[in-house]
Amino acid sequence: MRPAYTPTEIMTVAAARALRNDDVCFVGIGAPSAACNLARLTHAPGITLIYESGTIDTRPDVLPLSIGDGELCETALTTVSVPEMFRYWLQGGRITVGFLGGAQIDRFANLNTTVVGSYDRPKVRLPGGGGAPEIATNCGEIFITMAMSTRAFVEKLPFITSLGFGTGPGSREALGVTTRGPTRVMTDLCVLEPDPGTCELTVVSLHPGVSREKVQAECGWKLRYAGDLAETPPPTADELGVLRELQARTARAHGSDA
Amino acid sequence: MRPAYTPTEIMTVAAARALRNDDVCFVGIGAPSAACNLARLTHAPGITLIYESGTIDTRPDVLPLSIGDGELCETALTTVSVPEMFRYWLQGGRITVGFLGGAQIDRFANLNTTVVGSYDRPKVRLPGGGGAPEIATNCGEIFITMAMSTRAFVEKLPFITSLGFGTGPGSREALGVTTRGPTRVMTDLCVLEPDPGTCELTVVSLHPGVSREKVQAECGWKLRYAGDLAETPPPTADELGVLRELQARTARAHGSDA
Amino acid sequence: MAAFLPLADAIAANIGDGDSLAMEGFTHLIPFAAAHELIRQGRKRLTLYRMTPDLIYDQLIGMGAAEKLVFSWGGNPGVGSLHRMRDAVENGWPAPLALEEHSHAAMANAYEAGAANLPFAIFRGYKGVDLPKVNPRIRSVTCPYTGEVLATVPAIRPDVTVIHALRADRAGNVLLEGILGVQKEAVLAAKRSIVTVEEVVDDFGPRSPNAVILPAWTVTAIAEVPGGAYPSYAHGYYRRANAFYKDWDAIARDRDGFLAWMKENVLLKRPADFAGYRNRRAA
Amino acid sequence: MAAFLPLADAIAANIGDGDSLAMEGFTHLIPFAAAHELIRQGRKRLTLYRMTPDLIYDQLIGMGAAEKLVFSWGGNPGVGSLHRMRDAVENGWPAPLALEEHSHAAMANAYEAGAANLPFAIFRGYKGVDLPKVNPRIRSVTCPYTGEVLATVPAIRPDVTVIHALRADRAGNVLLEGILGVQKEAVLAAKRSIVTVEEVVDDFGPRSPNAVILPAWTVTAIAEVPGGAYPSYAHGYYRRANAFYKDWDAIARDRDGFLAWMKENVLLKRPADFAGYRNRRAA
Repeated sequence: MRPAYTPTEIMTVAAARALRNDDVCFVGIGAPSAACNLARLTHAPGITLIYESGTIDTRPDVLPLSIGDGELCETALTTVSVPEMFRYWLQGGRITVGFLGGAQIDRFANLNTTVVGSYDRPKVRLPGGGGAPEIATNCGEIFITMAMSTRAFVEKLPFITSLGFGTGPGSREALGVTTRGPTRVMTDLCVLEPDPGTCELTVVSLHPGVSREKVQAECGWKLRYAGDLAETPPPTADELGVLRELQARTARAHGSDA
Repeated sequence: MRPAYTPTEIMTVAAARALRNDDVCFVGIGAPSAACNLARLTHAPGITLIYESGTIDTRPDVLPLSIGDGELCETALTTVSVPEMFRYWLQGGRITVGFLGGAQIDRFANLNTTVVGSYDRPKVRLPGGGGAPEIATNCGEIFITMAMSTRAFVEKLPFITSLGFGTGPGSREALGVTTRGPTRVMTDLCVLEPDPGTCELTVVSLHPGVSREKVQAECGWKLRYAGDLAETPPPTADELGVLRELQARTARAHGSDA
Repeated sequence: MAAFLPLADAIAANIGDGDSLAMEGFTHLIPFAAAHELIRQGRKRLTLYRMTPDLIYDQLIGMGAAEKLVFSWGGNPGVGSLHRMRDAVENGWPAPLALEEHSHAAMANAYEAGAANLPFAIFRGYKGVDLPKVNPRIRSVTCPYTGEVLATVPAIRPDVTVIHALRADRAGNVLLEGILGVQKEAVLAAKRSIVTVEEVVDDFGPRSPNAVILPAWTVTAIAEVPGGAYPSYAHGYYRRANAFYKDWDAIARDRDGFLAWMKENVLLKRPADFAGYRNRRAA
Repeated sequence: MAAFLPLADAIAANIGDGDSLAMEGFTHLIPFAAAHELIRQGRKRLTLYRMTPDLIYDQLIGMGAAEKLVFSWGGNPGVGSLHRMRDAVENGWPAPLALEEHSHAAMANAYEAGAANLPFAIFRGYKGVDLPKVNPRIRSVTCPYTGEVLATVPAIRPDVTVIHALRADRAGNVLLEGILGVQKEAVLAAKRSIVTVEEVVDDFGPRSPNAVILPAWTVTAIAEVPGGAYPSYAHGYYRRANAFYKDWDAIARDRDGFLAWMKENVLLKRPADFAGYRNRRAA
């Protein structure tokens, strides 16, 4: 039987649930934006959403395609310049949760969005870091959303664009970084968290109907599982309804604009 | 016979005449403010006046008592924060003329507004530098207005608050300062300019009815005079009329406010 | 998240003896009501930060609340000296006052660095002057690209910043408008912050999309104190009482006259009294 | 003092082959009309600065105008890759493209330092990442107070900055509103600047006292080009053509299709044609 929701939907819902009403969240485009706004429209109406374009406490009715759509500014408490956003707000240490995704991730939640192959002779030139290098170290903690595949979850990154736990315990501290780093990775198949002892990403819950074999087949390193491995609670009808309505509004808006 | 104008009036008029229509002027309070607005209301209607409170291109109807009176903001093109004013506008090198005054000045137009006596055990604690240290080196050139007296025009300053020509030729260059520094000192008795060769303040014009003896009597160092010593043209009826009307408006405004 | 409190409670809960305190407002929006409450509560040994310690700090210093002043220009703008500050510095009355002196550019950059969570700021300043000889906090770094030596100042990170703003909305967001000074930076640089406002409104309503707003979660406490910036002013509410700034010169000139004035106008008053001041004629 | 010129004249007078050029606009107010005119005039060997080289630089790079790109994120926001940029970097078509890569925080600080006439900026960044290993322009300084090592980036000081703004008044003052990006800093950091605007008005009229305005004497040339930011948007004038950004992925995917599109929509067009684009339905 087909599931009542897609893998992307449960990934987004799992990410939304991780957000708290009093979080100040630095939002990236795509799945993070969907998750943050789903949280705002469900259990976390008071959440403060900040986009790197400078919009503070924004409440978009439709999901932005870029991090600077007009909708974000029109519904924001205020909008500051980009230098101020990075200086006073991100570096200022006022962001409790930063959302990141990437082309590739390793077992210590370091991310690559720069190149595949060598930097000087890249096989694939990716967009680059953008805000990620400083988001990864200046936010209180980091949530990551990525769909699993052996091309994305790799044994070794060709390039480290943003820091997770480096080479393991103590790496962040050795660099003078005082923030927590990645505390949760929401994928289309499972949720992973860093092991308290080793910092290695460990599966803490499998989405309904997903087997360990299925998850391992999409991961480039030998996965470890939490002792109390759980099953991710499926999206509720309310969560799915709000998310799909949001996506539908967005599709109508973006589809009708040329 | 009594003069048709006061010494302060000719000092202010002489300062106003030195300003050009295309100047961007960083205005201090008191005589500089009167001079800058007199210039704006007479021969330099296009002059851009900036006060360190952040008001850009302001056109006050009455003279401000402080550098942050509401009048300055209400009549400005826009008002920026004080950090921006000092970073983007003053340090940014966008100011053509900075106006300074002080409690004491030496022959090389260095100024003291910090202490009389020793710094740790001051005989008189003066207000301090405020914007002066950076105004003196970041503006294209500096105009100074001060009434002459042997207490103000001294052989040696107890404290250098802002830089003129230091110890003479080459001092500014040695410090990596590329701006011109003080190019004119307008007093109640005469106008002085730095000698092109020695950088020493030299009397270039005496106000009408003022003798060399009178000027020397109010100056703590042996004054030199320009070869082509001129007489300062007296204020015109128009200049005096505009200045006095401005002062009268200001007195009415400030007198009636408690 | 900003808590709406009576001013006395906001001060008592957030400012203790020995704290470092920035009360900012660049001629506009100077938080006099908060300073008077601080004096009534008898706070002592404060380290006071302010670019322009004018009447507000002359009053705090004269009442013996401060042990150190970090500043860049200490005068009564357009009038003359701060007699209480001078008496403390020159004669140690009512108590000695340690000075840490900078330039405006340095202080503005130091607040900016504090707001940006940096340990210091760089700027092009102090060329050929004596202040670096008497202030060891003024140092330098060398540009790793050009070799130019630039002046540095440590970031200002006060325990508490107190400002006066125009309006807060019911959610606790704070709106600043007009001459902004360094207030936004001072609040963002501080561990705790108290904001007095002219009024609390349901909603800010139509405004510039780039309005200068401090979100509620960046402010510790908000107290509604109409007229709380008098004798300075609040853009769109009341004008600067320039005549009072002139009168202050005589009031503060001698110790007894000052103490008598403070007793009558501060010790025996309450924050609510400021609402009356703003109705006085002002230019 | 800002000169009002036709866009073609403003570009011809201020931008030459080999110049360093910043065309900014953070998703909002991207100066597409100016970029198209630059392409029509056949400028070559440009060093292009931009935090987010999206479609506007994909077009310049694909037409061979650039020899170097200084950037922090090179993609089609929410859509995917910039195929022309990738083709230049991966295959050297139509010409090799040198890259100088930074983070957003670094670029934003570099523009800010340029506007402040500083040679470099300090920030807390690049911890534990590989970019400093491949970009020798990323260096560090040590805090003279705390000993903390902070990252540095050289100030951006382009020969020319080009931006699109909402309005200019007859005096040549320029108003920005909404998402501000780094445009004000980029203009103040540049030797020369060109601003295209939606409209020229007699007077800005009632506005915030803290409106974001570039005074006429900070701008070199102003050209009135309604719709000049299409397919990005202008706050209060027209919305972002998100569908076009999605369409671009197919347009730019292969070289012939790209060249055909550029010929029809850029080489054979004029600045005035942008006035029509903004009337298209847009979200």
